[in-house]
Amino acid sequence: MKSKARLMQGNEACVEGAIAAGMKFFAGYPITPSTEIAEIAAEKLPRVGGKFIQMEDEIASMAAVIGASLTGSKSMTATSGPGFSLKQENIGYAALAEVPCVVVDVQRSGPSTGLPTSPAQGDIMQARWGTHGDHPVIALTPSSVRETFDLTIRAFNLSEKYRVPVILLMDEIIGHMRERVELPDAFEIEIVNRKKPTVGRDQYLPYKADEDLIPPMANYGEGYRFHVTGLAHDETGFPTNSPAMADKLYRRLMDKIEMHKDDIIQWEEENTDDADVVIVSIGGVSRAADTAMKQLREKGYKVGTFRPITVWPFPEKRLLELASKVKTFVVAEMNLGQIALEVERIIKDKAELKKVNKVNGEAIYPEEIIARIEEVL
Amino acid sequence: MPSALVNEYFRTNKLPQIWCPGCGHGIITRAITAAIDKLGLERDKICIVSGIGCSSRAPGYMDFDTLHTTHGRAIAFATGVKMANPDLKVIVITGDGDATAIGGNHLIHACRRNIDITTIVFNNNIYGMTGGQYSPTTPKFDKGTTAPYGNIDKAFDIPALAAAAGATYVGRSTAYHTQLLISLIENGIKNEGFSLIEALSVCPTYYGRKNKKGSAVDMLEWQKDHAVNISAASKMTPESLEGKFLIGEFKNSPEPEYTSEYQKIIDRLCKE
Amino acid sequence: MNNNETVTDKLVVNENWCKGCGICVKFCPKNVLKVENEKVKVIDIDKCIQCGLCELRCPDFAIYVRGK
Amino acid sequence: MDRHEIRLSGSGGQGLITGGIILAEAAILEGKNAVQTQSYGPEARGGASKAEVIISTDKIDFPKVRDCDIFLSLTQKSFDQYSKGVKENGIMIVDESIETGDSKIKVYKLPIIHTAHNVLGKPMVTNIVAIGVVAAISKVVSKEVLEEAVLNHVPNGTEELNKKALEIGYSLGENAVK
Repeated sequence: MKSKARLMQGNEACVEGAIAAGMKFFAGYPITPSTEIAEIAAEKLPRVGGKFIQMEDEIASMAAVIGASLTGSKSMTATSGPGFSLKQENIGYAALAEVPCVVVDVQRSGPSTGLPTSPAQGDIMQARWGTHGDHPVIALTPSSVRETFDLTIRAFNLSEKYRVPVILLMDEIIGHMRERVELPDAFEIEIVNRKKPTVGRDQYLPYKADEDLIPPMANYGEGYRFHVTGLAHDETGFPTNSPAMADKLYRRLMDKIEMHKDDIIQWEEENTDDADVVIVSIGGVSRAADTAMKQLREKGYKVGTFRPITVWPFPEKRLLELASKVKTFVVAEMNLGQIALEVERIIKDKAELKKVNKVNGEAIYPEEIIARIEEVL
Repeated sequence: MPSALVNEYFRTNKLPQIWCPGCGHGIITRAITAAIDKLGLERDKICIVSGIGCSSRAPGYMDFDTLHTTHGRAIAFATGVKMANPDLKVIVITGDGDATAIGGNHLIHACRRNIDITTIVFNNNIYGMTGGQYSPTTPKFDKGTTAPYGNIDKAFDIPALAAAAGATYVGRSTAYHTQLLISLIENGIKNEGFSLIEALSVCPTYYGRKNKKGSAVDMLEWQKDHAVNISAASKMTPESLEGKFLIGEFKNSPEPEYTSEYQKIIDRLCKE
Repeated sequence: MNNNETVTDKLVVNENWCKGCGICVKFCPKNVLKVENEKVKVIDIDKCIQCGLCELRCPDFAIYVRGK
Repeated sequence: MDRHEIRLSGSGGQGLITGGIILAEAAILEGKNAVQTQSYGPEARGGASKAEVIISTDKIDFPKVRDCDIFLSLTQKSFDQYSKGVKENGIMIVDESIETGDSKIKVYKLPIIHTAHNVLGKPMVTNIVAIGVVAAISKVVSKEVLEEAVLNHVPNGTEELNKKALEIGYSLGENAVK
């Protein structure tokens, strides 16, 4: 049998994953370094009966994705820093109206136009708090081409399951890198679809949640004739000014993610059992962290790595466990300390925190992490 | 017991509506349902989408699949709905500010694509929901709360804008000329492509009061007295058209529709 | 709602929904209606020809012609 | 562990990014791991551009070249910008037009551009000639799999031209190491 191994770019793996997950609609607007996602989606989607549209701007792309999802189509958009900023209002809409969708952000340097083609990880906090108000969100960060494929599928599955926008937070390194991958066959892939109503139109309350805090979702065009709004609404889906109803809604939206944290949160760690120092990183930086850890281990230093795969919600519980035995966490990231802020909040004074930050448009090299750790040890 | 039409197409438990006394939006909303009724469209295959503003509250009262979105973005949301499920008849209800200020870009591009969406612009010449600021259709030198010394912006001619951008069906009527409005909406929905109908509304509360236009009744009378149907206008002298505005069907020139064209690509590729 | 409804052979008025704008009164060709205490009232139903202009222009869906 | 870090540099439009992709793909066809990265944006369309390839029998963590084993340069500008970081026991393969100055590193100076432009008469195959040279000198991938990878990436109707370009490039490299 011929090997299934292929050379594939991260951005391409994202589209392959999306199609494997059942994506049937993509709306986007060109922006480096995410553009290949739109290009490849444009080529592949009509071949599987799906739809691609290049909208007039980023805002429209996000809006179209929500509209399409309401008809039952699994929908995605992809962008980068400035475009991610523009999408934020409608990401908030998707969070409030509980419309499943996947938003890919291939991070680049910023703020503003910044260094358009250079890697960065400056959107960690934007992914969490980019839109106004309290809202639920899930963000996943791949660190290889194969993981980009897997996490794109997972992004769709989580968004369908929890009726929440899921952000696939890539970075330029992973998006543009090509490497060897072997993709699984379709039968090996788990696909999750949104929960449908089991009652007819007369009984259907579009925002009445089940015990899992997730309401079943009808599609437009099926005869449910329901209303969707970005205003605070009650279980019927219609606007309400009732403080009690608004409070109930906002708390449920946050709680539905909190309640299912264990299902949502994933991380990877290596050599943490005996580690004095643990490098915390995500995405492209984790590749440098792995190299640094291996080289330091060769020198006899007890160094491990901790990589949040789900960055929002953050793998808080596990990090806290590690904090009880690790002396120092070294947070390496291509920004001036966004993950570090979260790590600091979690570990408090249980362990020491050191940072490796880079914002000059270049990748963090293993040597820079090694140098920082050698200062500590 | 409401009328048969209202009973059939409205969520009567949500009525009375929130609009001010004499607001023209109710007349236009009813006209849309009258057009849908005349066409005998399949009820569950209609999706009504709106943005933000007074007019955008209309879908909440209408018993279809309804989508009340973000300010200016109704047409962009509607584009996703229509692309993903072309079996749906998609109708956008929007206001002058929603459609031509914050949503202007989406409007012109939907016109350009000729996607099968019927957009009805409830034009009341003002931002009503936020309390009377001047909009892109506030007549020059008229006042708004943000134009206390008179508006120096030139107003958009929305149908001309839509026609130039590529909409294949374009018309204008008023809250007063309700029968014409109903027939324009009917024809707009029938047009397989992007249709825009400007429905001149009246806002007695903000625009009217600020500009001394009198009551809702006075404002409707003004519409009656100043509107000239385009079919009659060609026979009139420029002098007699002075100070008047045109209503009627301005453009009806079908062209290939966007989602059908995309379907052709899918069909071609799936045959390969 | 029913207790605030005026039902005649020709017209129905729902006072609950009426906001008293007077549009129907003004454009009724036969002067069948008037506004009283911010609500529309039928004052001369005999003159009503059921033309439906009141229903067509009522922004509040508060008046309509029966049997049409 | 067998590991090679390769940097291909030149000016935008010379096709070196495709060249890097072909090299990486050839390595995968041989059952090895490979990672390819590149410079993006305006510099990829003019100025100095680079593509990097790491080929290893092991897992590749950090994807960028740190200790360059094989450096290719087709323009003076790209040589000046990207030749730093080549290992002392590494090799540099440069177009004959390039002034390399004094270097402890082994340099192969070859008529790559001339061969594509004048011998083959097609500037568009410069990259294929170049990777033929790189493969012949470095032996990072075999000629056979490289040809397979080339054919996977060239436009229909240009297969023979590209095979010939690869053949000539490979001979150029083989003769240089003799």
